[in-house]
Amino acid sequence: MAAITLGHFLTLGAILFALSVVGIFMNRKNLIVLLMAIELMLLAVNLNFVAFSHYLGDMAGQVFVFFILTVAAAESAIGLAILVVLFRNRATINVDELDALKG
Amino acid sequence: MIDTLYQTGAGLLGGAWPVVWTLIKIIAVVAPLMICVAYLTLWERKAIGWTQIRPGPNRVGPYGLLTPIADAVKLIFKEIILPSAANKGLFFLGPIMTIMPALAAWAVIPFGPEVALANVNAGLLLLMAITSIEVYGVIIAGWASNSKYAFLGALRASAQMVSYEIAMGFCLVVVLMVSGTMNMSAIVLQQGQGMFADMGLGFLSWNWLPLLPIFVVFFISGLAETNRHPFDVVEGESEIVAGHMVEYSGMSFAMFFLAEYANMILVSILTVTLFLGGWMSPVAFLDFIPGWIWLGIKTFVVVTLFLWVRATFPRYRYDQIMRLGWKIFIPVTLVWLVVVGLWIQSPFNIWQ
Amino acid sequence: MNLDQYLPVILFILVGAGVGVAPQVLGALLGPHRPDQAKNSPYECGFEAFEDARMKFDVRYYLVAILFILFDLEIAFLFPWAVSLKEIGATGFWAMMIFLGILVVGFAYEWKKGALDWE
Amino acid sequence: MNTMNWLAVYPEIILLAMTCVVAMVDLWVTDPQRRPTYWLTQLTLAVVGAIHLSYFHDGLTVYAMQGMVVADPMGHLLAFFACVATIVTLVYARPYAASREMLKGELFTLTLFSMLGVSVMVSANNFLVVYLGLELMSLSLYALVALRRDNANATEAAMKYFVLGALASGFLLYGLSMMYGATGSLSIPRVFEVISLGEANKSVLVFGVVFVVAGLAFKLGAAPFHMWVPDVYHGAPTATTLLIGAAPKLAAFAITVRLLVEGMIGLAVDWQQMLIVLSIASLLVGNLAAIAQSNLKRMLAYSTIAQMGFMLLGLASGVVNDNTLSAANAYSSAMFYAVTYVMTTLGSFGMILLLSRQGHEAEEIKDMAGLAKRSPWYAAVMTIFMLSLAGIPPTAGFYAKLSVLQAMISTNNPLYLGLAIAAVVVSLIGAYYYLRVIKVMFFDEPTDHTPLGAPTDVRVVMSLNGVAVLAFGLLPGGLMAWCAQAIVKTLAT
Amino acid sequence: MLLSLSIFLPIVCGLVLLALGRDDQARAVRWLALLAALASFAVTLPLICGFDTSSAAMQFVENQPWIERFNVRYHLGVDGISMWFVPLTAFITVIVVIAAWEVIEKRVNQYMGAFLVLSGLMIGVFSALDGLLFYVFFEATLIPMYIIIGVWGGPRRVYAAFKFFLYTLAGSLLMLIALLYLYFSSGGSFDIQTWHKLPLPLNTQTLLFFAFLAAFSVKVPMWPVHTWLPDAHVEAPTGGSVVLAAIMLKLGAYGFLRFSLPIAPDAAHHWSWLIIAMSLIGVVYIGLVALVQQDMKKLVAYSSIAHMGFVTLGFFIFNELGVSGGLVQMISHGFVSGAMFLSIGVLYDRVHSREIAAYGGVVNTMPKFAAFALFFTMANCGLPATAGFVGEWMVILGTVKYSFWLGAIAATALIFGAAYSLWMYKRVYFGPVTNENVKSLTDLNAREFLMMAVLAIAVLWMGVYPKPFTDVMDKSVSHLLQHVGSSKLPLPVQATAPAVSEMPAQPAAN
Repeated sequence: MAAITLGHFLTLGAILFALSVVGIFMNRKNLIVLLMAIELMLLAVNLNFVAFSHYLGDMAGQVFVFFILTVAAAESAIGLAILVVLFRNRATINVDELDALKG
Repeated sequence: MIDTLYQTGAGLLGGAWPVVWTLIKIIAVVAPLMICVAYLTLWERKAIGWTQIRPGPNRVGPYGLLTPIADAVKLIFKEIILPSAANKGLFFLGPIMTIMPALAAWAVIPFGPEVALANVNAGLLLLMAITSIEVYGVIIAGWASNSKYAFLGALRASAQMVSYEIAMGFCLVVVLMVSGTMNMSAIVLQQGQGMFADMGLGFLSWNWLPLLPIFVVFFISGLAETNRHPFDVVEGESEIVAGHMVEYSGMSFAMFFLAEYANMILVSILTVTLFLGGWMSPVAFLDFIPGWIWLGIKTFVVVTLFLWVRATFPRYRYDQIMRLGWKIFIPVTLVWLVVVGLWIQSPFNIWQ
Repeated sequence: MNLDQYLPVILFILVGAGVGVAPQVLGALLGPHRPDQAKNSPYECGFEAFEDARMKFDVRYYLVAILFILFDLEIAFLFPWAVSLKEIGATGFWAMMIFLGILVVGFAYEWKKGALDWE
Repeated sequence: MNTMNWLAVYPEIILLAMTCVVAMVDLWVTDPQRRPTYWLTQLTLAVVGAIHLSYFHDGLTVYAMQGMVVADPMGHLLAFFACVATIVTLVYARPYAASREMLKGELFTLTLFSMLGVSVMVSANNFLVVYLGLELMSLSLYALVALRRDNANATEAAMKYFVLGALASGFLLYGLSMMYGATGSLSIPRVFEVISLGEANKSVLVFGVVFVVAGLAFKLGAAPFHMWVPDVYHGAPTATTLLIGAAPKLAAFAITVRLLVEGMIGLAVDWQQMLIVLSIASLLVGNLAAIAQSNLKRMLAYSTIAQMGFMLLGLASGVVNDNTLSAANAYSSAMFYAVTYVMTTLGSFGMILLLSRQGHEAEEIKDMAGLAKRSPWYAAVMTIFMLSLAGIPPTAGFYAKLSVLQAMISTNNPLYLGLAIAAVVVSLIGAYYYLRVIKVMFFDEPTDHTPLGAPTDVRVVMSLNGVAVLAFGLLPGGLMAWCAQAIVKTLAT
Repeated sequence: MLLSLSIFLPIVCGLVLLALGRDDQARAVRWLALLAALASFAVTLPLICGFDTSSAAMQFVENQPWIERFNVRYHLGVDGISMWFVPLTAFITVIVVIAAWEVIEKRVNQYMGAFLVLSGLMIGVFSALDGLLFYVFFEATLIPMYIIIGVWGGPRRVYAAFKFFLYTLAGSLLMLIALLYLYFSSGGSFDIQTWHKLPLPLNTQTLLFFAFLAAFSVKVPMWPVHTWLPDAHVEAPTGGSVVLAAIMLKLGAYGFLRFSLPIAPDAAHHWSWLIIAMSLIGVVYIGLVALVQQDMKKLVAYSSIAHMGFVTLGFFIFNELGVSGGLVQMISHGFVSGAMFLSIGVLYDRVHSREIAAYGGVVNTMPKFAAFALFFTMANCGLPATAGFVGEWMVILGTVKYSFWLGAIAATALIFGAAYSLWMYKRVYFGPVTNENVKSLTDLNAREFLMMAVLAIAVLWMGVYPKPFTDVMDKSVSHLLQHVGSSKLPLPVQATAPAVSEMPAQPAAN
């Protein structure tokens, strides 16, 4: 197998991260996609941590990943909950239609 | 003999050989499994028939032994109906996502000491990961069908499955606590140690006894996970016909059917591996019988237990199912988890 | 990292998918193909389908999903702890007991709030 | 570093235990006013605050939980102020919440959890702890914003807050992962060491710092990462707005110091530039946009952006020409700024709460009309808050601005001198819209002549709050000395 | 203690009134306010008696630590330059309270309270010897004034109040930067007298000079940043206008003497042409503008700007006559402009119009009042034997000494002053009674007569016997000029920087 270096992991992480940021900012349709983009972002970070952790031979990074995973789950739980109440109030989860708050 | 085969193959194909060799081994697992599944359906109908004092299928072949073959042939030639407004790709994907994990999970099941396709260290974790994918198949099928029954059925099924997955997860944690490893083979081997095993009464050293509540919870959760009776509201004919599979026909439907039975066998063999000593013989003087036979016997017993339960119990109501999962199993497992934890900390620790 | 052991797993996943694909293809090829409107309409006990099947559904399913995520992650934490329980000794044990204690508080909260009731 | 030192984290332990107790107790409380829950919450906060204060006076720096946590004077002082801020918030929020079906156990539990998050953040000594504290706080706040489930604005605000908050966490984490990769450690002191030894890969470090700063800027609500602030402040129930606007700002300040100063002071040149850009942008955006607002909450939200910009200027003037002599001065000025800001913002949002009645949200600036005739005392108190935000003596806000400007000027660097001038010029714009509120209160005719009614505790606390802002304006010395002491001792270790 | 008392007695009384007073007790509130104002004035009288005219040093000094972290001190004291403004402020406050007696009917306690607080704050500005303390008082005066204009003002009061506040704030924020810079370069001190001794390079001095200029020129106000003043005056209630003209404008002029000149003397010399130019333009151009005003209050407001132009002119010609003249002009303008606005107030209270055209022939219906008004108008255009004459004359003499042509221009400005003042007087008071308003006017009542009389006595006294005022100033002014005359540029030979080394060190990091 061709050697996979740290750089490869980091590049992949960066691409995923960029994708998620683009997903958050360009997405004009569906809030669920937004939540997914957020998850993707955290996964990109996790990839970074695991890669670094492996190449540094230091477990702390992987422990961090563990915590990020948990927090990400809690985050998506809250995100979904908010989404549900939002849908009940607005009957839409279209990002473009969330414009009641303008000043 | 196998060694010779391996050597020859390695010489012939070089680098690609390990892959081919693994494929051969996989087929060696899958093919019998498929046969088992096929005949499990027959066994189920027979067993239930006998419970209800009737003969069961007996027309095709001697004692109805060709019934599964006939079923298969029939299903192959059935039309696969694609309902209008269904998502074509997802409709096709649903069955695949259902059958795939049911099969892939077998990769880490140990059939004997050192006899597993992949003797990975995180075996149990992998198993949990793969079987969790099962839910996707259900959801995708329900969504893709564009039918209310399918949709509701899928929701019910997935809610039920994830609920019991938690109880199941806690059970696995308790098993891990006492075994100290996630490697399936090691979990089995660990059960062969202990006071009773030294006395030749290995079956008393297996996990089922000290972890009895967990064993019970695990088995019942297994029933619920596979949507078997008495937890089969998913396909409760009287309410929502066949649940997420209602729009499927022909081979697509067969895939769900296959998956359900494959899962049943999988859960059974898992129960055996985790609680009933895997391939080990229950008592020392029967050690001469090969491990895979023991494994087969035990799995058969547990599977039959599934059928027995089906034949015996009436169906649960959905709210009862959820209550059982959340309000009884989770507390029970939690308490037992703490008890076992304390037990391990105490001087009476039997899992050194 | 010994990844070699995972080769069978990947292959098995592929084979599993293959087992899913092949019969369906086979069925599609061998079976008849005579669709009509009644046959293709979604099954609704003989009635015409009168609204979108992907309808709104009970919020309790969301609740179950959310609870599942949380509990499943607790289990994810318990896994490594359980494996190494014998090495980490009393400190590790009690640390997890605190964790579980908080978990139980949350569980009791959900219970009392009725999040676990289906009715 | 390698001990548990339970004593040092007693406040957090008590807070956690009591949060669980409150959550449990509330399940059996039938009183619609939630008195037992409320008083238990307040008691907890008071006790925790008192412990923090006494620890602060001990002035010790203790590493606890095997170096994951550092209990130092800065942390204790900020945690103390956060406790006080939360107590005050709850006092203000209770009548409001009661009339809007928000007075549930969750309000208190989540508040305590967010307070726990703040408490963890301010004493974090490890990236992991920073992150956990941050998320604990943020997640509680997301839920708090959505506490009024039937209110469309609140839920929309919650969604926006959630998405952008999560984005911020993502940025911060990405940056932290880079820092981890470059330095090989998650421990802040170790990161500091590696950076100052020059062993780390500079480009990776700088790359990481960019993301860390961006993440922090999101959390602080500094432009151009401010877009959530107005919507969230506006949409959230005012009681929650208060919770978002008060203690979390202290926490955000704390992690900024922990990460940037304690961990990455070696890269100060890089992050200071970013902070300067952020602060200028915040000052401009915040002040200019605030002028156009007719909604008081929105206006205060934009003003928050501007205020944070000003605070960042203090943080940005610590290290100039590789000289860290003025660091303590600069950071303590920023801390003082944060503290006084919180004190003032509590009062100003508290006043909105006070004005709101059953079924009527007094959020518009015009709702303040003629307050001086309806309730002269509250008008006077609100005037003090507005003047403090505008930085007019003799209010606490003036000294906050003063100390930041002082820190900038004492760098003796033309750039910073120019910045200081720019800052005061922009804050002049700020004075305009704060004055407008005073104008509305004093010069306009009220539409409703009834004096404001409020429970005694709210009246007392509101008055104390106003008097405090004024008193710290007349005698700011003590508070300044505390902040200086905290920062000096913290940086000394 | 005396100074503290003069500052805080009115402030405390004002706050008490604010806190306790209600509209249904307006009568009690008025009497209390008057009592407070009189007491505050009484407290300042010992300053006049006890002041040692033979010394240029600060007197009645109080010096306590205030904010230790920044080494800010509660440092008060007066010298010859500032001494007179303390009693003047207290005196004007008494007048204002009396003037408002029946006129203000709504929120009396707030009105009275605001003026009392304002009075204390202004005294604070004049007696602060600590830079930050000065700034705090200087800024704090904005708040009550803002409220006074905004609440009790005319139709465009909101606009005027904002303009007043923001203009002044804009200038003073730059001053804040300058103060902080001085704090830094003096090694951590806010003491004004320490700053006086601080050697500074020319470009620094220039920057500081302009920063202070920004603050003080707005406050004075000098052309071209004077535009807030007419608006503020026109919209403010009578009392507000009186205080604004009589005292607040002096804060700026006083600032020049306390900060600009002694701290940046070289820059002051270097840029004096600019100030002189601005002052002269102010005097001449504003004089012309005043001529065309239709509104009495606006006219007097412009005349105030012109008069303050004399003050700044006097300061920046750097001779004793000019500076003392400027100071005397400040005091006399305090009385005269106050009286002018009060006169307008008397008319406005009766007719509710300030348009010159709305009057005519007032002398027929209000002979006593017309006599007072004539006297004050004369004082306003600098008739000998009135207060207005002394200061203007001294400044013009000083200017002539400095440069004949400048003096000539300044002198012509006097003619404009006479022109617009007298023309206005003619249009308002003389001639036949042209309309109903004027016909129904009633002459001064006892309260108004009292105010007018007191002010008239003061104006007359200052015009006839200005010696007590100039005596007090002499030493301080000559000391100041001596100080300003010597360069503060740090010379390489003169390596000693006396003050710096003794200063407490900057709080150091780590």
